[in-house]
Amino acid sequence: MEWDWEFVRQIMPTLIDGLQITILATILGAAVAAVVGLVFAILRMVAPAPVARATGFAVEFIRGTPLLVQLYFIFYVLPDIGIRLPALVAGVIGLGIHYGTYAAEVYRAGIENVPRGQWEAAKATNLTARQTWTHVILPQAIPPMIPALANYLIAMFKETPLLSAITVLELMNQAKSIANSNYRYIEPMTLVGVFFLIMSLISVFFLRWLEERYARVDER
Amino acid sequence: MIDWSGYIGLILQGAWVTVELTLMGSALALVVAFAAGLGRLSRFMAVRSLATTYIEFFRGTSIFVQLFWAYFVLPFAGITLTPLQAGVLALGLNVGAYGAEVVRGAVKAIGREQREACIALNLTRYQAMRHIILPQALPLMLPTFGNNAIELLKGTAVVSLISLTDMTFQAQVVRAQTGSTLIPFATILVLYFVMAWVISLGMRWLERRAGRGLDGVRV
Amino acid sequence: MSEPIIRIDNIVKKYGPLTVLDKLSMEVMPGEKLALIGPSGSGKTTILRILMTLERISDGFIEVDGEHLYHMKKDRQLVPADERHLHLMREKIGMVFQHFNLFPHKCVLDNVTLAPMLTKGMARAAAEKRAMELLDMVGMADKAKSMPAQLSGGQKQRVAIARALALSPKIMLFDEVTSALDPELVEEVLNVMRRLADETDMTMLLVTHEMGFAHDFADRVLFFDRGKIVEEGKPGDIFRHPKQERTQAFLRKIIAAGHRV
Amino acid sequence: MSEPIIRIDNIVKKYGPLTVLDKLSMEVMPGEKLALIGPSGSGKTTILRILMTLERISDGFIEVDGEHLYHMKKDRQLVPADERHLHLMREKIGMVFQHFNLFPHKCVLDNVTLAPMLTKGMARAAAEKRAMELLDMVGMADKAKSMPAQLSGGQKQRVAIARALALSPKIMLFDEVTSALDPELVEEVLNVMRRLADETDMTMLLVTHEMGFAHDFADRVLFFDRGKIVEEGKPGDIFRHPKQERTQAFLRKIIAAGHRV
Amino acid sequence: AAADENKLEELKEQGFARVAIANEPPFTAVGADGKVSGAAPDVAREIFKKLGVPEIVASISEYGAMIPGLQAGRHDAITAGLFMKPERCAAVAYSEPILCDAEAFALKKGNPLKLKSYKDIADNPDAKIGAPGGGTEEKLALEAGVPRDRVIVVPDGQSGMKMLQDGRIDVYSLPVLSINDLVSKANDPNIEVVAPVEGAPVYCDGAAFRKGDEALRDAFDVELAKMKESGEFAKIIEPYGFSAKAAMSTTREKLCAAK
Ligand SMILES: Nc1ncnc2c1ncn2[C@@H]1O[C@H](COP(=O)(O)OP(=O)(O)OP(=O)(O)O)[C@@H](O)[C@H]1O
Ligand SMILES: Nc1ncnc2c1ncn2[C@@H]1O[C@H](COP(=O)(O)OP(=O)(O)OP(=O)(O)O)[C@@H](O)[C@H]1O
Ligand SMILES: [Mg+2]
Ligand SMILES: [Mg+2]
Repeated sequence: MEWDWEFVRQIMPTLIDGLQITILATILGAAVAAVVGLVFAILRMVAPAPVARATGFAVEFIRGTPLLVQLYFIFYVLPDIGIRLPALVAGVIGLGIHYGTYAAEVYRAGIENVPRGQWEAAKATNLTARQTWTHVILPQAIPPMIPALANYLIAMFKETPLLSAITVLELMNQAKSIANSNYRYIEPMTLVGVFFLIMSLISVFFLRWLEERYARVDER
Repeated sequence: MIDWSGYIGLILQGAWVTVELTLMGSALALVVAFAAGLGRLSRFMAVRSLATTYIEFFRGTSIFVQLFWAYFVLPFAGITLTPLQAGVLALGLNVGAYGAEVVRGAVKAIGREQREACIALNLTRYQAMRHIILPQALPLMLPTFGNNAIELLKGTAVVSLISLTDMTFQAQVVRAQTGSTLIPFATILVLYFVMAWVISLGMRWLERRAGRGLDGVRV
Repeated sequence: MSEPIIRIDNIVKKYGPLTVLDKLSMEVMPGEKLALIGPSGSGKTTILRILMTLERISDGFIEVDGEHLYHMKKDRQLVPADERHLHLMREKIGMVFQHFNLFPHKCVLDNVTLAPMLTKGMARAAAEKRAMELLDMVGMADKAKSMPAQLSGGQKQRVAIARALALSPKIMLFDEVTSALDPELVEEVLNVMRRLADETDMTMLLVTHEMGFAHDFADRVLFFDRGKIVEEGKPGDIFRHPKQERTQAFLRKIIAAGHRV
Repeated sequence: MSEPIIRIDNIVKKYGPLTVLDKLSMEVMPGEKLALIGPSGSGKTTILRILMTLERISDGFIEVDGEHLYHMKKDRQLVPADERHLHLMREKIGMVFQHFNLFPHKCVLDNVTLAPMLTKGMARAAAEKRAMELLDMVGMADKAKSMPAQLSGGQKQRVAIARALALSPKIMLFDEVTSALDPELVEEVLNVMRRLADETDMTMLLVTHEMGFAHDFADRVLFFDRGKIVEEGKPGDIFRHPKQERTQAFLRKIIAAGHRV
Repeated sequence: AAADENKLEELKEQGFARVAIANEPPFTAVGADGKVSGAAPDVAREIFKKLGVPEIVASISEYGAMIPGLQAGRHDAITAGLFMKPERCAAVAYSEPILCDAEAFALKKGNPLKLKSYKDIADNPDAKIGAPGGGTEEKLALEAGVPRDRVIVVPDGQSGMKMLQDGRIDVYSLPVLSINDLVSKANDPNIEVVAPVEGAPVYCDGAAFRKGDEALRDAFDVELAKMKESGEFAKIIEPYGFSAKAAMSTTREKLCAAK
């Protein structure tokens, strides 16, 4: 089986349609994950013990089970209890909740990495709890989180092909559908790989930049 | 009415495939993680670039693409793998690329000071790596390796897309035969979670063993 | 001077099974300059941290400026202090740390103005004016716009002192403020502290291993060992004629290690 | 003693645009005890690190024990040394670090026996016998089975000294070996070093801020400033009657900071 | 492709043939014990037995992945109800026809959108059709002019029924017998079947072999013809609801030539 450039030219527009859906799902999923992660992190750090423990268990459960199965669950089981989500929405929610558990860890680590001396200095200068958070802790905790969060964004991007299992016509699904109707896997699959590789190489540079930009302020 | 015991049997068969994939994939991942992670720290430019290319390529493309490649495209290059081999290969190389960065990070984290002490004691690079750096780096790697193994376990669900009869796939089969969606999926969710939980228990046990005597103190 | 500004009454501090301070009592008069010395682990830092309310005590009472620190009156009873009470009490006390603990994301000036603006509601202009005076006093006015990362250890510590002074506390606590510094940078910080001791009537508590400085600086020296005050007195007496065996042993070691007394 | 054991000839060391050592030359005779003093950043550590081959030089030559350190002969020409040559040269030199750099995953005894067994192929029994003698000398024989994390700083440093001695180097380098220690622990390390200086004829180079100790220990003192040797001489001369302005200023600062000379 | 005359010998030696199936009763099915059945594999199993290959090993695959899998050497044959069509005939070597069926719709009781043909779906901008990816129905819908975004690729029959019940799609299209099987399993009074779909041809499948394995295909055909003759063929497929007569009244040649 030979590589066929003519075929490549022919399928490109369809693949680009798929890429757009992929990117849309990634962005929406990231937004959901950022919020869900914050909720998880806050519940785990400050909620009363039973709630915190339940949240901890939920987070562990979600992190310990495959996103694919979770997507099936959201898409095919939830309608039984009256929740019928459009495929893309179900996908975005699935991605968001799954990656929200990762974001929660990043938030927590970022906050815990602010040295104890900073909390103590805030106390010694008599700042209130709120002032300590807003003026001392968060401004130091957030910048180092950004590269880690961006890392998960990229990971999520690479997991969007899972949405094809719940009928979202993203890049992978378009490629499969092309492959299916033309009986050729080489070109569409390779192109999908190339798309992913290009996007990740771009994001590697973007990440490096982020890491430099938000490098830890190395003074205590 | 529905032969549930038979279907549970089917899911358990799938669970075994999932376990096999996870174990073999992890073994492969471990080997390539060390090879590529240390390769990236090599003195030789060629080795470094090779390792870097491998890592960036496998981290950059999606596991799905890698699976489909291993399954549908490699045969045209004359390499025909069974679905299980293709699954192990793709999962192992994919997770191995992430593991390589863990190895590299841990080795580098055993700071300059330890490496300088090795030079001052006239150890060769190999001796320093073998006796000083790796024994200290290993405990640092373990927690992330544990996470990677769980990621790999979750990744096995994807092989159902290349019709490997893993747990997720068998759940689909059961669903098609019985018309019930909730029961097979709820069952495998619990099974996956139990497997992930076993992995983290095992890793914690290893960490305790490896960390013995170190007490988390860097000198 | 009549009433002590700090009265520590039989306090106990435990970490789990470890008793760090054991029924300790002491008093400090307003304006007094006190040096706390003693071997490592004897509880010197712990006392300062308790006064700064960074740690709670396990038992006993502390009064600062006539008010209970860890207790407050409610319905004529003494109950454990709540966060509001602690907040009020902290106004009276400032602390300088061994590792500076400057806010790394704020420039020198902002480090000094932050707390007055937030806790006292000072206007920015007023806060900055006062901050510049303080920075001038510690010799750091020209670095007002620098970030902490750009400063040497001695410079950082002088900024930290200015930051603590900006809240005009009645009591200042200094915990080994020079021991994280390169030897040549020590002097610039000590000079600032000497001026402070001479020119203000703030009450000061100082933990240090610099015996020479403790000697010049303090009105009174307390020698700690294992959570107790073993000996106290005028610097001249303690350093030249220590009475207790443990004090003598400690000073001998320190002198042998090359520190001047 | 006729030939110098170390001959440093016009070496230059740069980090990017920064010239840290600027055409520096010096010689050390076998058995000599040398103290390197000078302000922070003057290049003292850099010299030791270059001798230990932890850093390469940018220009110049170094001979150790009659052989080039960073060059080797090949086809009658001097070419840059390869890893094998450096390996051979390192046998002559040992180093003790400011932060001990013990191997935290090995017990005290294994820290000391590791290198002799690996680099000299010593049998375990012989290596352990010698290690116990050395540990005994530094007063750490009873802790042979302890892990480094269980030791105090002073104890760690004494183990580090034993570890370096186990390879029987001709030259020992000490970089501020007491400055990471609590003041009371300094003396136990200095005592070990005094014995070492008295009892062996090893060549020793010592970087220190402990002027008192440098005075007692050294046959010769070199005063560094900005990558150059500004003044050198007998300890008594340098410390009592420094000739150079910069040396005087430095000593004045150090003394003011409470260090004994 | 270089002809591989020895393919059959190879299979005999290895003792089994690897076939791709779809898990779409009654064409193909997997029992609770994991045993493969359904009309297509049952026929293939018999024929391979007669050819001296005692077993078939089935792997379940998406329709679209079957031909690439065959080309990549992952399967020795496809026995899945993959209907013969000219493009497919160009890609693989089909046997003579085995299972024939017309197309059907499953839709909500009373057919609220009045859909009787793929054209009707194309004309109604609200109608969404579900079909297996890479299957005949997807193609028919696209060819009738249904825009891509109204043709939902459904991974399997059960998902299709579920999506229909949940109102995510308005029509689910499969061959008549498959739809009947699904609907009877779902046992849902709110679902009805339209069969056959107006204007859609009757299709027949055959066992599909790799181009180059024509020798194997021909041997297969010989045994198939014998079975058709003896009535054994009808005995296997008719219990599943297929008509042996339909398969015997047409030929590969006709089906591959049909527009
Ligand atoms: N958070 C803590 N948890 C447990 N033990 C603690 C804690 N903080 C201090 N300690 C213990 O309390 C004792 C007193 O400590 P402290 O820091 O007050 O001593 P110090 O006199 O300041 O010593 P140094 O001169 O070394 O600073 C020590 O034994 C120390 O190990
Ligand atoms: N790896 C490096 N990269 C860049 N500059 C360096 C590096 N190591 C040392 N320097 C610079 O070289 C100069 C000399 O450093 P060196 O450590 O030799 O000084 P030192 O005399 O030992 O000072 P100290 O008393 O503080 O230990 C300093 O200006 C230092 O900043
Ligand atoms: Mg202390
Ligand atoms: Mg130095």
